[in-house]
Amino acid sequence: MAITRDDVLNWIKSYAQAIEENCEMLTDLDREIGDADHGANMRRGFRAVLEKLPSVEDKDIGTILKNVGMTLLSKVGGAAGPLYSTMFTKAGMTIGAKMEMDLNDWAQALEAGTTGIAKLGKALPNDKTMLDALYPALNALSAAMGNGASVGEALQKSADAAHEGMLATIPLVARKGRASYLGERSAGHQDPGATSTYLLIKTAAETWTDC
Amino acid sequence: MAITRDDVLNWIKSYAQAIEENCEMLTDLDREIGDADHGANMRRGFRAVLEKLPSVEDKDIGTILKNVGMTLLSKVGGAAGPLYSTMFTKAGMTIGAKMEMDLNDWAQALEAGTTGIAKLGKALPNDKTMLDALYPALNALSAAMGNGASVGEALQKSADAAHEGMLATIPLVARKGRASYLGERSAGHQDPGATSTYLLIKTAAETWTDC
Amino acid sequence: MKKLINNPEDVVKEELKGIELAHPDLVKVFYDPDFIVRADAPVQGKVALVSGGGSGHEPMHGGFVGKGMLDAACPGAVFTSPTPDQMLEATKAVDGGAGVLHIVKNYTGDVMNFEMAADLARDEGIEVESVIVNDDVAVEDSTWTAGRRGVGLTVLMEKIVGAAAEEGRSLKECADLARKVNGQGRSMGMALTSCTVPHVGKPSFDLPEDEMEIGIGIHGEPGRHRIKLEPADKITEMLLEPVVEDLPYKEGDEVLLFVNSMGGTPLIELYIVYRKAVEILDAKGIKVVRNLIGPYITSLEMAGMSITLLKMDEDLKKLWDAPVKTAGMRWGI
Amino acid sequence: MKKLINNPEDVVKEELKGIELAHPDLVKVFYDPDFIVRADAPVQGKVALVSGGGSGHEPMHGGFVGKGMLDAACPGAVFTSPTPDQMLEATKAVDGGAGVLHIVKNYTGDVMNFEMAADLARDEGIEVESVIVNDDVAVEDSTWTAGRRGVGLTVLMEKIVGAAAEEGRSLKECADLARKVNGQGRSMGMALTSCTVPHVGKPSFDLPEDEMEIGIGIHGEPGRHRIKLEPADKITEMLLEPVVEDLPYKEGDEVLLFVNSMGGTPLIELYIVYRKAVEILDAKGIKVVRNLIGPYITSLEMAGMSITLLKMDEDLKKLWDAPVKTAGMRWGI
Ligand SMILES: Nc1ncnc2c1ncn2[C@@H]1O[C@H](COP(=O)(O)OP(=O)(O)O)[C@@H](O)[C@H]1O
Ligand SMILES: Nc1ncnc2c1ncn2[C@@H]1O[C@H](COP(=O)(O)OP(=O)(O)O)[C@@H](O)[C@H]1O
Ligand SMILES: [Mg+2]
Ligand SMILES: [Mg+2]
Ligand SMILES: [Mg+2]
Ligand SMILES: [Mg+2]
Repeated sequence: MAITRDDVLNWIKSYAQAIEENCEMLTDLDREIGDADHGANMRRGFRAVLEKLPSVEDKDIGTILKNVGMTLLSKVGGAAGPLYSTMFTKAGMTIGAKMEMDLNDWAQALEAGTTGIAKLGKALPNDKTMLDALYPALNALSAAMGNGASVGEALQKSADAAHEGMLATIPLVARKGRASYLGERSAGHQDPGATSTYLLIKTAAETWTDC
Repeated sequence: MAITRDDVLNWIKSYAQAIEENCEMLTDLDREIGDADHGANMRRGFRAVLEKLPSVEDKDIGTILKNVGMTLLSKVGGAAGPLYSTMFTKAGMTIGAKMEMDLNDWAQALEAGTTGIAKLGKALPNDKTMLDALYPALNALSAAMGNGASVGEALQKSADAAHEGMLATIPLVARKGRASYLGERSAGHQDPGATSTYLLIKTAAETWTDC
Repeated sequence: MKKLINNPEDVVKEELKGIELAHPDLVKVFYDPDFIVRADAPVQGKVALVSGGGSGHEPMHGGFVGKGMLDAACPGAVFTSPTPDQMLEATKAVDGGAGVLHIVKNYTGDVMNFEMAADLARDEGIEVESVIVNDDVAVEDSTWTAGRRGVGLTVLMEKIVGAAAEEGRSLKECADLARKVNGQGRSMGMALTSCTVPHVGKPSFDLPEDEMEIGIGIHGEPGRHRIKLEPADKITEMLLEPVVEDLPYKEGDEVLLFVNSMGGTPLIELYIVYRKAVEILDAKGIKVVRNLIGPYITSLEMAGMSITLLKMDEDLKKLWDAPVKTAGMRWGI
Repeated sequence: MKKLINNPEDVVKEELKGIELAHPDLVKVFYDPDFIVRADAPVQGKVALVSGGGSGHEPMHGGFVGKGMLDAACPGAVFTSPTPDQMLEATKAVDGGAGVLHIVKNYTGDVMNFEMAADLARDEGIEVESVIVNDDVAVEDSTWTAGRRGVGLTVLMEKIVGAAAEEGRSLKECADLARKVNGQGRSMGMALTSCTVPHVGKPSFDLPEDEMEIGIGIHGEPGRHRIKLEPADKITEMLLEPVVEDLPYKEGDEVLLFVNSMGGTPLIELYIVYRKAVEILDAKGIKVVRNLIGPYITSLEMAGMSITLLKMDEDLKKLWDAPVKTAGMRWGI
């Protein structure tokens, strides 16, 4: 019933791969309402993370996640860099020096990461940002945990909610980030950051389904 | 049997109109092997000539032609400017202060103009220039005159020869003017200057057919 | 994609190498993290100016490093804000003991990354002030949104505050001056064509042959609206009127008029626009006392232009005229 | 056609008006016939430099009028040589009693029109010398043809000879210096895209998305051959090798390396090319001692670039470094 350090490493690697596979799609979304670099930014960041991992994979989960955060900070740039960096750093700080964690740890980590993003980016729900995937994921996760769902089930609910949240960004008029410059023209397009965030929650659910 | 001053004025006006009508075609030819301005250059020049004409139309033929030449010199620019200017100026100087001319005068004027162009441009036959329309026109004209052809007939022969000369520029590799920079790539394209020159000879033949 | 590049991933590194080889008299270039500092940095006792942003806006910012302008520039990936480590190292490399001013264009990424860098630098004992440039009137100004973008005014701010720093003004004076410039400057831009980010390989937006984008930024983002092509005079009016009304600039005002190419628009067209802009301002009694015309803050090869007005006074005129020696802007030395 | 223009027929006049409004401190603009002279012309006792050519190459030549460079420039219609009356009036306006040097790019039209103008000016008692620039190695040099085009080297010649004239050298010395520069300079250019002449309204040539033209001039003419796109490093090699071989430039030579944008190619790409060019020259033992990088002699909005080498010596270096104050090139003042 525990998510081990190796599970966490596998999740990061599988997210890195999801980014490779969806790089063009993410950039295309950013082409529509941004500056056509979100996929490339995330890919640059997670390629660096993959290079970094071997040097920290014998460390605890908190240290690993904080190292991911630091790597993203110095490799990604743009809005996504500090935001994703904060997500991983705060999550790592929350989990701390553990070699394995339970669903509760994960929920707290995710919440800390989400709060970190909200503080740094000063965005509110429905501003058409990655938060619009994160908040639903968090809520669904704690609801499922309250209902006594299994780890796999709870993570799946959380991923489903992130997916819905991501799709729900489509009609929104952006108020934060680069898409906000488009005003009304930003409506009708899916937010790239919400999309990469959905992938993050989804790969966690897939990787940890049997934990 | 005489070409009057009014005939000369009509020829100039009809050439100006031919330039208007063929402006795009001439520019297109120049697009292929030059810098896409021959039609525009000639049009700018002959629009200015049409504005100039009223002030000299009560003068003799030589004066009128020299004025055309001066106007072209200050309005056309490029290679065509000095060359066409020389053509009209030399022709005007040759005809002199006459109020009407015969075919012989015209032949001498055309020869003087052609020689002027050859001297200024230092081009030889088959260099793929306006000379390749002019020399045949001149030769055909004097041949027809030697055979006792009528004014209309002789001018028509001269126009036909200019037409052939113009077409004969197509396979040539340019050695003078801008087309020469293309080297072998200039072959297969009709010379724009030879084309505007053909129109000059042709409008003369058409305008003076009954003189 | 038609570009004079090699591997799209290497564009920024190879550009930096070119700058390093071309201008050893003006700058030093550092790699990993990437940043450019003036050749004589740190200048002891002088406030240092650091700016930066995504690449693709050349000559900004790297071309503005040198005497009388920036002390350091941090280039990000194309159209992507640089990272805090670049900014931190640049800040440390140019600090001459009088403090460092960060000039930050108002983009979420730039602001967050520079904020982090400033925190880290302060943590290392360096006095840092930050100024945000947000001059783009095409974007509504509101506390609920990301706010206005920093565009053309950035160039003018870097020149003017650079001169002030050179003159020996304090960090606070430089920051106040920068805020004053920001308060008195406004811009708006338009695009005739899109641009292509190298690693993307296709245009950032598709624009039909008879349409243009009005109210664009400098990152190949689409603009506020898309309309049919108009003659240059009409376009000039469409950009200049909202700029004038926003501050507003008033009869009797003296201004610097900056007509900027987005990269692909040649000088011949900029002068046509400049001519019309002066005509419009003249009619309003606004006097153009200084100008800048050319590609200074670009979006790769995008065709289009932006117009910036900056209200001038004696101090700003003096600082504008002060000597500057950079690859992208040079006079007086 | 996507351009910031009004009526295509008015492009040059409106551009001139823009230049007149923008740079009253540098130049005076005359109309009908059109020409631009430096604000303090005629400079008594100084040899005057006059150049000119079709418009569409901005900043050349109008942007090079001013102290230390040209005394006058005659702009023709876009890509069309100006006319003798312009050149004559310009020559008269700048003659300061020490004679006038005509700098003429080797195009049939330019040469003929300038020849006529020189004759007319001499007829009015002005001493005139003419120098032909023909540096384009893409064209075979032969007495049977129009010969090589004058391209990038023109900019360098105008700067260097302008400095010599400012220094007080005689007409003969200036003309000899110009011929020396012409003898020591070579160029070659390429295009990624065509350009569109305003009154034509469509591109001068059609170039598929995966092809480029090698050996182009500056008038939107197609080049010597058309080939598939290559990386920047390879293209740089393809232009630089024939340039080096032509003079030839040899080990130990000191050169000025000029990487020029045809208008639509942004600075970021020029630096990538510059970097490779230096690498190639380094490997040959040819030392780059001066450089110029940017859009100085353009073909409207064409994407592409040209590379020019000029063999330098102490005199040329000194003249290159001498102060210049024009809209398009400025340093030292
Ligand atoms: N203030 C913000 N708060 C939260 N997320 C944001 C904010 N601004 C932007 N984002 C997210 O960042 C994404 C864009 O990231 P990216 O394209 O990499 O950076 P940039 O916008 O700097 O080019 C957006 O799609 C959005 O989800
Ligand atoms: N040396 C020359 N002698 C005779 N005719 C020439 C010469 N050079 C060019 N031409 C003619 O000029 C024509 C081009 O004229 P135009 O396009 O108006 O000038 P430019 O070549 O300067 O753009 C060519 O098609 C050719 O017929
Ligand atoms: Mg983006
Ligand atoms: Mg032509
Ligand atoms: Mg970005
Ligand atoms: Mg021409």
